[in-house]
Amino acid sequence: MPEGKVMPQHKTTEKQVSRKNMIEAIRDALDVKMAQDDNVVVFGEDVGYFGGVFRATEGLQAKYGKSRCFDAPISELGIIGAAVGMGAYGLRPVPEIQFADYILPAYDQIASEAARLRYRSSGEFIAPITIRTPTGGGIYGGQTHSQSPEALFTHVAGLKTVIPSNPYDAKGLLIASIEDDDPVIFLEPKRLYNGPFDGHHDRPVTPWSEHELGEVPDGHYTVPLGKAAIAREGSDVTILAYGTMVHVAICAAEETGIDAEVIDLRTLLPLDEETIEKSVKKTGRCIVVHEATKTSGFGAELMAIVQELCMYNLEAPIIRVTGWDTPYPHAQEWDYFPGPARVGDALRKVMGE
Amino acid sequence: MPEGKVMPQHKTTEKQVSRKNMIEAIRDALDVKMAQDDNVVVFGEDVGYFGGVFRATEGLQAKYGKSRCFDAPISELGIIGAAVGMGAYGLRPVPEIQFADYILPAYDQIASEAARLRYRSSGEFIAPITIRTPTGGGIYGGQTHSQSPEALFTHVAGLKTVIPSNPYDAKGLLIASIEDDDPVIFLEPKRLYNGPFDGHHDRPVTPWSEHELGEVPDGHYTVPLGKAAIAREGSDVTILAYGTMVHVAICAAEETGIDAEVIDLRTLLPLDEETIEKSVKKTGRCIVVHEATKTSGFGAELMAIVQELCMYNLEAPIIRVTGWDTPYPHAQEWDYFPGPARVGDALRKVMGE
Amino acid sequence: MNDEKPLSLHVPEPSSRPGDKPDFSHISVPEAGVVRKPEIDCTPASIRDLAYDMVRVMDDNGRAVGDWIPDVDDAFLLKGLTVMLRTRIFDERMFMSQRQGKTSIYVQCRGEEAIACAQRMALSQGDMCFPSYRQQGLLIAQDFPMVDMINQIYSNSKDKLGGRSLPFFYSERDYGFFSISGNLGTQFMQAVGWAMASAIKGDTKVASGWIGDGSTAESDFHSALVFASTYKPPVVLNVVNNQWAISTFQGIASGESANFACRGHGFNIPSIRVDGNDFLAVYAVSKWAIDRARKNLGPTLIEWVTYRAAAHTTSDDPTKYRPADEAEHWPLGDPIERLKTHLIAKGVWDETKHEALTKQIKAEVKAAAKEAESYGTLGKGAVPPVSEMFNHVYKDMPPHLRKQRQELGV
Amino acid sequence: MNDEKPLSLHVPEPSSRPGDKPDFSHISVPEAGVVRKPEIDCTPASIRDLAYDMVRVMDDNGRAVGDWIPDVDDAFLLKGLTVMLRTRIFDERMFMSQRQGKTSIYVQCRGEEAIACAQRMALSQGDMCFPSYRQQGLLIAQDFPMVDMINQIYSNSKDKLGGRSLPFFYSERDYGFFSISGNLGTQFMQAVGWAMASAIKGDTKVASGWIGDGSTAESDFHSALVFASTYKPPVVLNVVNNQWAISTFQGIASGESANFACRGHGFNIPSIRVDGNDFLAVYAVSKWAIDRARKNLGPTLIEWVTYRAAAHTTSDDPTKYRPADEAEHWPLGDPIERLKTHLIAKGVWDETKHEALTKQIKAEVKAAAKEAESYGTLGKGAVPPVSEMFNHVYKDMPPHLRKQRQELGV
Ligand SMILES: Cc1ncc(C[n+]2csc(CCOP(=O)(O)OP(=O)(O)O)c2C)c(N)n1
Ligand SMILES: Cc1ncc(C[n+]2csc(CCOP(=O)(O)OP(=O)(O)O)c2C)c(N)n1
Ligand SMILES: [Mg+2]
Ligand SMILES: [Mg+2]
Repeated sequence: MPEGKVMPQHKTTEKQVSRKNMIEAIRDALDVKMAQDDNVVVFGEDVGYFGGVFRATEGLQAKYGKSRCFDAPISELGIIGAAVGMGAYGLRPVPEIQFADYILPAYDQIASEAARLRYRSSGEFIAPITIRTPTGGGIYGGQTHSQSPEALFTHVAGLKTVIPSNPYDAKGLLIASIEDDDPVIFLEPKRLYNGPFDGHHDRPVTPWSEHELGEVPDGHYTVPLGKAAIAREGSDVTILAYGTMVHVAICAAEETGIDAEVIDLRTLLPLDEETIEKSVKKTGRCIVVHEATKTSGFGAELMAIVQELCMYNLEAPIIRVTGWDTPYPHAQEWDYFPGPARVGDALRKVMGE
Repeated sequence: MPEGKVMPQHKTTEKQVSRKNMIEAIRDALDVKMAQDDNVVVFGEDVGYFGGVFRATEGLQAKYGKSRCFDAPISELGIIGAAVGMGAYGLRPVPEIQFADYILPAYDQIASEAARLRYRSSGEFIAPITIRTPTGGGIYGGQTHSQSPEALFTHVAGLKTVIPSNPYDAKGLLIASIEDDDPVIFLEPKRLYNGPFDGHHDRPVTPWSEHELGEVPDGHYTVPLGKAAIAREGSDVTILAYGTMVHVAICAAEETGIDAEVIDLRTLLPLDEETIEKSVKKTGRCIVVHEATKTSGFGAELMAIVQELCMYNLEAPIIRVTGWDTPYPHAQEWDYFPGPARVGDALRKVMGE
Repeated sequence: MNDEKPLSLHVPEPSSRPGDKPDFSHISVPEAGVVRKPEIDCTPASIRDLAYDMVRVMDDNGRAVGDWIPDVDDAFLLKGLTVMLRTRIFDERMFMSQRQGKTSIYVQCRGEEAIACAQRMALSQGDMCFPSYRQQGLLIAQDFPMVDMINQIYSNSKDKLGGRSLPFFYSERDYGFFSISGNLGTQFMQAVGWAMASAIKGDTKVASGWIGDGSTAESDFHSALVFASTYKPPVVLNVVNNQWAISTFQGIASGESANFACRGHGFNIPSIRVDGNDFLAVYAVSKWAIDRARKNLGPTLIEWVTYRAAAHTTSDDPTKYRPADEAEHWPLGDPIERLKTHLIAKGVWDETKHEALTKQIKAEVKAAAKEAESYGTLGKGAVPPVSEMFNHVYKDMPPHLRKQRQELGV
Repeated sequence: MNDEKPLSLHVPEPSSRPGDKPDFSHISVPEAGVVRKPEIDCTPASIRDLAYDMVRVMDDNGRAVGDWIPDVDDAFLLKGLTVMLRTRIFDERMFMSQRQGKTSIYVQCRGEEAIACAQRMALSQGDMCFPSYRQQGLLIAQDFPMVDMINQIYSNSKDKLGGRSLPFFYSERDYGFFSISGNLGTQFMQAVGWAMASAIKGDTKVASGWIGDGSTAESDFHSALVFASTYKPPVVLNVVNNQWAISTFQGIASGESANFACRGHGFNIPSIRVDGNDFLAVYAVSKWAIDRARKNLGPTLIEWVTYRAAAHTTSDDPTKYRPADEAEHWPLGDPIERLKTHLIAKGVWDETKHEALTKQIKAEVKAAAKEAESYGTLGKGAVPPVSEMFNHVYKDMPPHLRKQRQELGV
């Protein structure tokens, strides 16, 4: 991936910095918070002794003991329901749902309970829970290891929804989420765990160790919730993206030579409307990209917002590039996944080329 | 409600016609289908002997026996999971979820199972289920008897989502849904059960018996899925609405004197894009109204679609009038509910008044 | 294989419907005092029979008999009588208030007062209950100010929940009363999570989860048992079997021939079935379970056998689905009457005192209702500000919500 | 109350971890033949002990003993041996294929072959199984064409599921094999629904639901038991306790001291615990439960005690969480070896025949794999058309989806 105009999202501080992939950055965030605050507890399917199927919690049980990091029964409802009770007690639970596809059995405990507990009780009871879960496709995971359910959460008042696109943000956003007093859905694009995947599945992926955003400061820092980042500065068109699609968008910009400004939303709710508005008013054009199915996806909300904020500045209709309105297929994964070719086509179209 | 330009949505046929409220129309649809097809079974919490808390299934157990209409345990998951199994066997289950607010425990069985069974099995197993559930607010039902979860279903490929606004449509759409081979979420705006509620909660509601669309033909007829209706013809602005909001929108048009064309979507997915496009291209302006929370609501999708289809025809930004992004409050119900005043304001705004 | 007879679906039916003579012959009521009281560290396997039996302390003459007689004094029992009576009178008043349009909906717990009141009296300060919507006794047993309850019921200007929540959906952290949810069952699992937190922190606090017979069919009931059996946290798991969900009798949830106590057996959780209309039995078994929990011996499942004597809610008319006089035939009697009989038998109470107490409580309740009314009733008089609707969605109001609030002009 | 000791969280641990000596002393293995065989119309209460015991037919010398000896002939047993062996060899080949990149993921059922194979042989045509992902034996026991299975595993041009589904997620209606879902547990409740449908229609067909030990924690397990106990439909509820979820041992789901069979007790469902590596016991108990179902006597819950001898899937490395040699210490042995020993003891089988059979099956499997390969493998050679992705979302493709397909140009 050409480094061109890709924006550094942090300045190397005086802190010690280590090269980390995204899993290591996430594990580091958990470690930092568990060391700092003994109300932070981590649990979920296979997260204890084994350290999670993606190894995000490896070593935490050995370090913090079995009552702060432990295996849960295979009951997503129970995992989140327990977390709500723990949150009401005063803990800061960080449950893991093994794949975002498996969060639905817990949907009622999330949407009816965690999200509304503060409202119901005037803040007497809160659910300061961070639900970590791997999201998105690109690993031949088929219908049940590939889905992107973010829109199911952005529709629910009381929840925050966060999705990092690189190790630096992953750690900083995760620490910020754990410290947040509201329930946070923390979606981890699993295709990015090892490197900044740009959608070219037939090429080797650059590991994070060779990417600037794989430089992760040691110790405590936060990336604030509700603030987008400009992942690539540009002037022709604004691409609104998050997670894996940030890298696909950057790649499409480089490949088409269209000077797109790529906004990495980072937090979907609350959304950084200011950064979006500024960029679209500057470029006059907008593309929205996500992996989730199109209809009622978060892209619809982004289109609505851009239209509300920038209607008179738009020189062309906004285009959505998304997963198709089908379940996530297995063999046709790369025809489903919105790769740089499809984003490139949209770029050319929105530019009137 | 002035009858002015409100469009009749059906022609009285040669059939016998009875005056029915919406509950009676729904019960009639179930009765017609149960008589016609002994694969149709009806069950849910309190639907058997008692006939449902809204009385939609009253008398059906006595008429068709306990194995075709029966009470279910309070397990929405179980109710829908059973329906999936029954559908796979060859039945046409019509389960009732007592309130749409309580559908979330079944969300996984709906979104991961019913919606994908056909896809997974190449149509070898199907889930021809119609899930009836009362939706929407306006009855002082607070957080748990008022919600409008339609966007959680329109995002799921494989589902159809239907919402009638009057007895005639309710019966015809319900029969069509039961006959449809795909799973249908059939949302019943509970505030409309008795009459065409227009949002003026402080005035008495006209009963359906005095409304033309309370004329319901006896016996079998269908209103096709995927076809919107023009509930009021107009030329100034298009209002996209469904359920209770159809009547609120008509009322706002009459009250403001702005000649709005009110489209009653009737089916949200698949959506009748043709009717929408035609109307917005005619009026050049568009308002989207729903009761559900704003962010990631179905209104976002409608805005996105109108923008995709009609961007160059729009003379003003589309405006959404929706429930606020809060849980549904109890005491502030009428400040939450998007009534004719708020829709009227939006009408004036979109007209540049 | 084609000589098989056709299968048929079994659909359980209650023993009587409107027009029938009430029939509770399926409920066998053992003699009071016959069920043994095990040690709190007994193995679950050693007390399996207790899930099929029924712990009862008061006999038909109001005498306390058997192992389970709790070690409490007369003042304690008089307090129990008082709070049960207050709960009932409060309910009656609020029922009337709903009929008068002062609130949108109300639920009474008539006939079940002993369960919440006695268990609360066995719990300690700091313990946390996760109630369903029918445990107002948990607050009243602590002399919680009734006017505050009514403010919430009336959604008035002094409703501490700002009118956001449904009436009677209290939240009282300092009184160990978790915020009520309208979604059945969810709190049962949360109680287990709270208890796990207490154990994780090396605390000494106990959680108490509550669920109705009908709601045991919900998924949360299962996950609560799974997590409770795995982590053995300090939790009391209460199933209030009041025979009815809404119009659906308990047999639809229990599968008729099973009961709710024995659901614990599959999880190796000690499980006891108790006469829920017997204040002494409720207190004694609650205490036993709470002691177990507090001593790190883990969860207990209790089925309280009782009867929902009133309608399901003010929106319900039970004569549509059960004999109008069913309550009168309920074999376990009325909890207030029974404790009263016991106290009279003990010589510490009499009808005159009882009448005086009733009168006094009625006056208290009336005064509280009047006071609350002066702060407004649903949609009338002083009401919570509209802006309250936007509060407490998040800790800090995010920009989009602020914008919406401004759009509404509040 | 402040003299209490701090509480602590109990977190169950398996008896051994990598580096430890495998320890199965917690699994008590009763003598074969000692557990009685009740009548199929017995009351659940009368056989509660059978949930804590273990039905076993073959003794250590391969002799069949006791009440449960099934009434089957040698040919039947040889068929059983053959299909188990075929299942294992098929698995081994597909494991290799995954390593060679011909598919993305595969799961073996090594060590558990008896359960699916023997139960399928007890079911009738028209009965429907709702499997998890580890019951390939259900197909193989019916001589289902292996090449069709491999086509699906390879997501190739002859994959009848058009490449849409994950590998090994078969759907074979005509073979009584319900479409596999990746979401754990959901099918268990669906099996009950299917059985209810059979009862509603007055049919004679039986459903068989399958779930793993770990997955019993899911909500669907509970609702399946609730609905099964209420409506008493013709369903066999199979829990395959192979000791492990992924890295999580069965004690996290069962709460250590309980087991899965006894979960039925709370529902008054007859429940039996069985040696799942004993082909004769599996067949006999399956038959008993199926007969019950077919005679309208309702559901049966069966816990099959077995061991997952292979990795969880091809993505898993079990040496990270359990002793590498744990399988060798499994006290119930290997199902194929045990049936083989029985047949040899009976004098109808010998090592030479066994070797010949093994060789023959290997050749069959190889031929099937080769043939399937000629139709393509995942992403290589002939693959399903891209347009297949848009098929079967709905019965008829709605306009928006057609538009999307056209946008992709397929
Ligand atoms: C998830 C959910 N489903 C359905 C309802 C509707 N509902 C409210 S109360 C009730 C009956 C509950 O019965 P039970 O658990 O026995 O409690 P009881 O009312 O007898 O105290 C039902 C079905 C609900 N509130 N939540
Ligand atoms: C709802 C859901 N949660 C989590 C998973 C991830 N997962 C797949 S298999 C598995 C373990 C299942 O263990 P068990 O039920 O014992 O079955 P086994 O694999 O042993 O046959 C897990 C956690 C899933 N597929 N679905
Ligand atoms: Mg009840
Ligand atoms: Mg297992």
